[in-house]
Amino acid sequence: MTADATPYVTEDGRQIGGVMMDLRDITLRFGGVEAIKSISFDIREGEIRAIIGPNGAGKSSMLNVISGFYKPQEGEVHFRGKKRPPMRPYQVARQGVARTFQNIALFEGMSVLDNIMTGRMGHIKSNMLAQAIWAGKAQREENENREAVERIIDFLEIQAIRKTPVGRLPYGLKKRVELARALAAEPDLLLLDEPMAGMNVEEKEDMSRFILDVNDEFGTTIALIEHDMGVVMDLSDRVVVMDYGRKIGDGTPDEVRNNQEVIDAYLGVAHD
Amino acid sequence: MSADFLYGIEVVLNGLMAGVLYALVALGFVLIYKASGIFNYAQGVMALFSALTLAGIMSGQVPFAHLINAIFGTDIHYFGWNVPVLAAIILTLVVMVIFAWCVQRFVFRHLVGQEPIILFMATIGLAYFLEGVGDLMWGSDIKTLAVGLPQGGSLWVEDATSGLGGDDFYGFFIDKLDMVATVVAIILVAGLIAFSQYTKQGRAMRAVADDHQAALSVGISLNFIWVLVWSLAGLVALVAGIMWGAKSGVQFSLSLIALKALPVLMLGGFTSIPGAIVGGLIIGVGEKLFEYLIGAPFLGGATENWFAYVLALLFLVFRPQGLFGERIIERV
Amino acid sequence: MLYREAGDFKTTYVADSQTFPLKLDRIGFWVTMAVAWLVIPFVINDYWASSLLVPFLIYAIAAIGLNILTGYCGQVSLGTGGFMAVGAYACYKLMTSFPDINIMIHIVLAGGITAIVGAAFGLPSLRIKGFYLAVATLAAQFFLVWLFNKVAWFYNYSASGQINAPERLVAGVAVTGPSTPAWAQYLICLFFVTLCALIARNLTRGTIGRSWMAIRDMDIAAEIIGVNPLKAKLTAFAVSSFFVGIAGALFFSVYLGAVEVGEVFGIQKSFLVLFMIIIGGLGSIFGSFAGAAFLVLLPVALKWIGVDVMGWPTDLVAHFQLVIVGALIMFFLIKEPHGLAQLWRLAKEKLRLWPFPY
Amino acid sequence: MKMKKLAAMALAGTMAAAPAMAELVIPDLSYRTGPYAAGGTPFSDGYQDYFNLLNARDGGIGGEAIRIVECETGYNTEKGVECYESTKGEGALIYQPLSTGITYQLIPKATVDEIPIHTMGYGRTSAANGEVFNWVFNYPANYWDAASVMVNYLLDENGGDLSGKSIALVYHNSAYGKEPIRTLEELSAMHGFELSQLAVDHPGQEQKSQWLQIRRERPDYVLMWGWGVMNQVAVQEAANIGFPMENFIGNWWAGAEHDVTPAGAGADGYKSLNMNRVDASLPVFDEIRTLVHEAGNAAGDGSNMGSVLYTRGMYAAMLASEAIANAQDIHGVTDVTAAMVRDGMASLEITEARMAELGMSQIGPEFSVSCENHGGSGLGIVQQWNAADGQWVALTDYIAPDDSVIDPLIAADSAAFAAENNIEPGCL
Repeated sequence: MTADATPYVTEDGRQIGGVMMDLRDITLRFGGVEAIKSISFDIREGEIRAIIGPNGAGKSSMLNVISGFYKPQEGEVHFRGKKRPPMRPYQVARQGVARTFQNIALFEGMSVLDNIMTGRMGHIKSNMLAQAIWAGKAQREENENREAVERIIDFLEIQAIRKTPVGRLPYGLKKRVELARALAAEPDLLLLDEPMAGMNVEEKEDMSRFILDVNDEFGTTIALIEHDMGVVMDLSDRVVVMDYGRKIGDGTPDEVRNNQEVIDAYLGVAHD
Repeated sequence: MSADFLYGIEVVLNGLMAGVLYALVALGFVLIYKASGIFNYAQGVMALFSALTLAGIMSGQVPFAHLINAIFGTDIHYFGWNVPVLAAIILTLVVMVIFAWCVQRFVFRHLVGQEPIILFMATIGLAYFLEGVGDLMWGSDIKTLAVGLPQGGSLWVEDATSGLGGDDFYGFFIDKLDMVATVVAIILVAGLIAFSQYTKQGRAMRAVADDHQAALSVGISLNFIWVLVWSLAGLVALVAGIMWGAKSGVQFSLSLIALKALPVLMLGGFTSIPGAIVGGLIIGVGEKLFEYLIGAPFLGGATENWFAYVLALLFLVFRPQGLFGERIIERV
Repeated sequence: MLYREAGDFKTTYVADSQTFPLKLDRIGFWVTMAVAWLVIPFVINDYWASSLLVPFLIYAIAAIGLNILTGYCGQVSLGTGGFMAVGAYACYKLMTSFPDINIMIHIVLAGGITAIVGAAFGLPSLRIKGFYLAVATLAAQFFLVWLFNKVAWFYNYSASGQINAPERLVAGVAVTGPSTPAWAQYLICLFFVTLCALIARNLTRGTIGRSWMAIRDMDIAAEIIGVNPLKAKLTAFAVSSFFVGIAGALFFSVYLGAVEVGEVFGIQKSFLVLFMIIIGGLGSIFGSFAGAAFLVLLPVALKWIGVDVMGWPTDLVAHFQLVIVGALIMFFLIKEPHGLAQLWRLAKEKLRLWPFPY
Repeated sequence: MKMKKLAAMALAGTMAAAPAMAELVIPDLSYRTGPYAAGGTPFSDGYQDYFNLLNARDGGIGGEAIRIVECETGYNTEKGVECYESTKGEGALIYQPLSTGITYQLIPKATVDEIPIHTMGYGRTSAANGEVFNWVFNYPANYWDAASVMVNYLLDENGGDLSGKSIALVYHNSAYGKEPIRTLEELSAMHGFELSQLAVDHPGQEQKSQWLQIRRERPDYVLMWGWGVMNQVAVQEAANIGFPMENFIGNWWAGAEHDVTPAGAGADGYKSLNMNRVDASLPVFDEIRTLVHEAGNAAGDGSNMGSVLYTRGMYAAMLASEAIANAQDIHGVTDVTAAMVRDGMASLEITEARMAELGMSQIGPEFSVSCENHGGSGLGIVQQWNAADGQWVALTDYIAPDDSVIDPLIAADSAAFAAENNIEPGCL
């Protein structure tokens, strides 16, 4: 099914392009434990791709492979048609891959504004000397970045907490700030690791709206892990299902919903 | 066998003995760090303070004599009695337990749940405080510790081994004090292990080290455990203070032995008792052997202080989890 | 309501990211600068210069340097003494090798040399973290001191092994050597403090500062969102060592004039500067000043009270000094664990509300 | 009530601190705390007690009362500078900095401020050249003298011939410890003994490597330039390896009671240099006991009277007071200034007759100071520790150093200093 990668337009008018990221036969081991067993799937430009599966299925590990934090023992990652050489995570990030984390990984000692500004690390050109003097180019650049960040702050409706230290924020807002930080990078591919975990229904609705808006307005490709099936089915264009490190399903929400293996995994049929 | 080779072995043997002494100091750090996550900068000063107290009690010194004399114009210095060694050691331990209780009651009880760096800083304050109190209580002159430890090279070992080499070889030199220190260290470690395995308090201590919350939830009093570990650290400090003080007399510089323990901790890890022992031995042998083979002949000597750290550093660069640490898997 | 922020609006991002967003703070800052630059030089005497202000200013530079590394980038270092020694010996070699070049340039170059050495010793930080790194930096401390003591080239083969700062002039006035007037000593240190604080402030509020703080708060996440940890850590080591090196150069050339490495730049110095930033406040430029003031001025003040006012024996006062400093450290921590800078912030917050607490 | 008492104390304190007219101000930069307190306390006690004795017995010097200003340095250079700056304004007449680090600080400062410094057997050796160091005096002897005196003593022990002998130098790895190396190298070439050097890093608690090396190489003699805890550990380790203690000689900062007592009986026979004789029966001690201690004016607790460093401190005070008296004679005024005291020091003459008159016969060598020579005669005695009696026993009379070796070294080093600092050598 990955072979067919012709661009098309969805019902709601979004543009889905060709394959942006292609993961081929990824295998990841920790010591003797195989966390991911020879998994292949692709992510297409402009789509919302969901990865689902029970706890311990290897979903977060998969995101970590995509963002370059884990190095798979086998398999290849192709990004924009080219095989990705071994890279440090920050280099991956600078190629236009941004993400959020399952257990919020904000910089607790910094203000909301500074956290989001950190997301723009890849957009800074001025060198250290210029920054030390704080005039001319460095300051201009700082202001441009600040304007970009302010747009995101407006977009996510967190103007009031700009200067607040992140440590003092409630959980839901932290999740939103983390999204803002990822967006600040203006990524092509946005990875969201359980963006709605621990949220109430209203917060989930807000977050879903933000995700759709991001995809819609900026044309950002999104890959997300989520447990709430309703959300996943509503949001995503295609879904990958993982269980015990294997891929057990891949397709549109409807296809996945009717996949027997997926049903077994979720109903807890015993493994042999 | 050539004399040079035999002397090399002698250096290794003495390095091992020195390593035991380093490990003794490191042990105190490990005990506290394991149970409470506090990097206790004051451990060296505790060794000094406990040894000062022991020497002071033994010679019947009046505590705070100088202060009392300055305020009241009196001229008192000694009670005029000598306390036997064993009684003095027990009294010193009582003082160290009181000290542990005070530390817990007045300082760390108010700092529960703070970041490690803040706890570390509190121990800096504690070190200043204790150093000042030690000086005020017992004065700053050098005290001789006559606890009856043997000194000097073991003639028996020397005679028994002098035939191994040629005329240039005089037999192995092993300091009797070092031998005693080794035995004491073994007893101490065995005792600590037995204590933590077979007593209720010891098991509670280990539970706390594993998980504060879980320990609390099964009804272990953290306060009690922390007083206990600080007391044990006081005991270890006293032993280290006696062993080092036997060599140099009890004096201010005793607090600097903490510096000898730091590379050991790096190597062995802050949370592992076997790590402290093995780390101590590796550092002891490593620095002595380097001085013997390279430092003294080629670099002008006095290389031990920095080489201990460089050795630990090199080790960590290749094995960041330390000697007995488990492989670190990073997660986000 | 003397101290307030209501009505103090910002209309540009430049104004919003300035050092002192509040008007009253700005006024306070400029008054302090005016006093420091325009009043003190005219009233300073030898005692105030050599016993209090010059050491305070130099320690403040070192503390700013270490605070960048430890407070902003989260890399605990105990090599400060060794790096100060690099600055001092670099300055000495430059002073004696190129006597015609202005000492100010030598001091900056000494900082640059220290930055290179510091970055080299920062390499293990890529593998080693936390307290383990702190102990690893001790390797730098002990090795550097041993090196400067051992290799005679560093002290120009002098019989004593000490290095002595020859007299050097800036604008016709001696700033090193024995005949330096107190005000010149003070002003050159003040110049470098101002410069360093400014640079530190600019770096920490900009991109590079954010990358340091990101590494400090969560290094793995920082790398995943695009912070290059190698660059962030090494620049932190380099910038930190640059300041520490300047502090060492000033410590030797302007303040003491003669230095023996083991005694002046020993491990005690590393600990002292670390204590300063912890007590002052990690991650705060103001805290670096507060911590330096606390540990330089408090002992002198206590001594003055004990010996000159109360007339107690000097040794008792010295012992009490330790007890009081130690007790104060613990007391402050229990009251406010984040250092004097945080205490100051809280005091200001109280002031904002004063006299109506609700 | 409490407040009142404190205020009264504070008031009394300020009044006492206010400078009274016409008194001789002598700062005492003591170190009664820190790692070297055991050495600093007795020295300071002796230094102060002697001035207190002069106040009590003679009403000061030449009728002017002496005021001692004690300042605690903890042997720390920065605190020493603070002490200097805080005391010099009170009209300080002479400084005894007592630490190598502080000495190097004060040499340029005091030269500019025109206050004489007396560094008795420590500090900068080439300060013996008075033409370069006008304000610095290091009589009666310096480190290079000490090295030479040791070798001369050994020569004497060996019938004037040291060729083929091996001598090891165990030294504190610092500027202080490295002082004798150049002199010993010269002497080794001259007398044909083999010199090996063993550095001990600060603080010196762990010396196993060095003493195992000594045990392997079995040098005939071990000389030591030690300080602080290094001394106690070295004596202990030497005893441990069974090195013959009578062949182990420390310099004069490694030869006090507290350096040997921790090693107990093992230290018996250990030798050290001294620049002053230790003799508890000197009449001056009786006077101090009755006029100072019993009057309640003792600087310390009185327990260390007559000890090596107490005696040395008292000796230093005697040299200072003699210089002040000399200055009063020269200038014909009793209320002398620091510059006048310098003149008094530059023409000081210490004779046996004068020492006997002061109740401290033979305490130091006879010597005279001149404008050119600030170093005195450089004589030293060798003393030996008797552990059973707990006493240092003088073994020799004052031994002279080999000036033909030392003088050129001093000339070279002081010339280098003069060149570096643009000093035109000459008398004031």
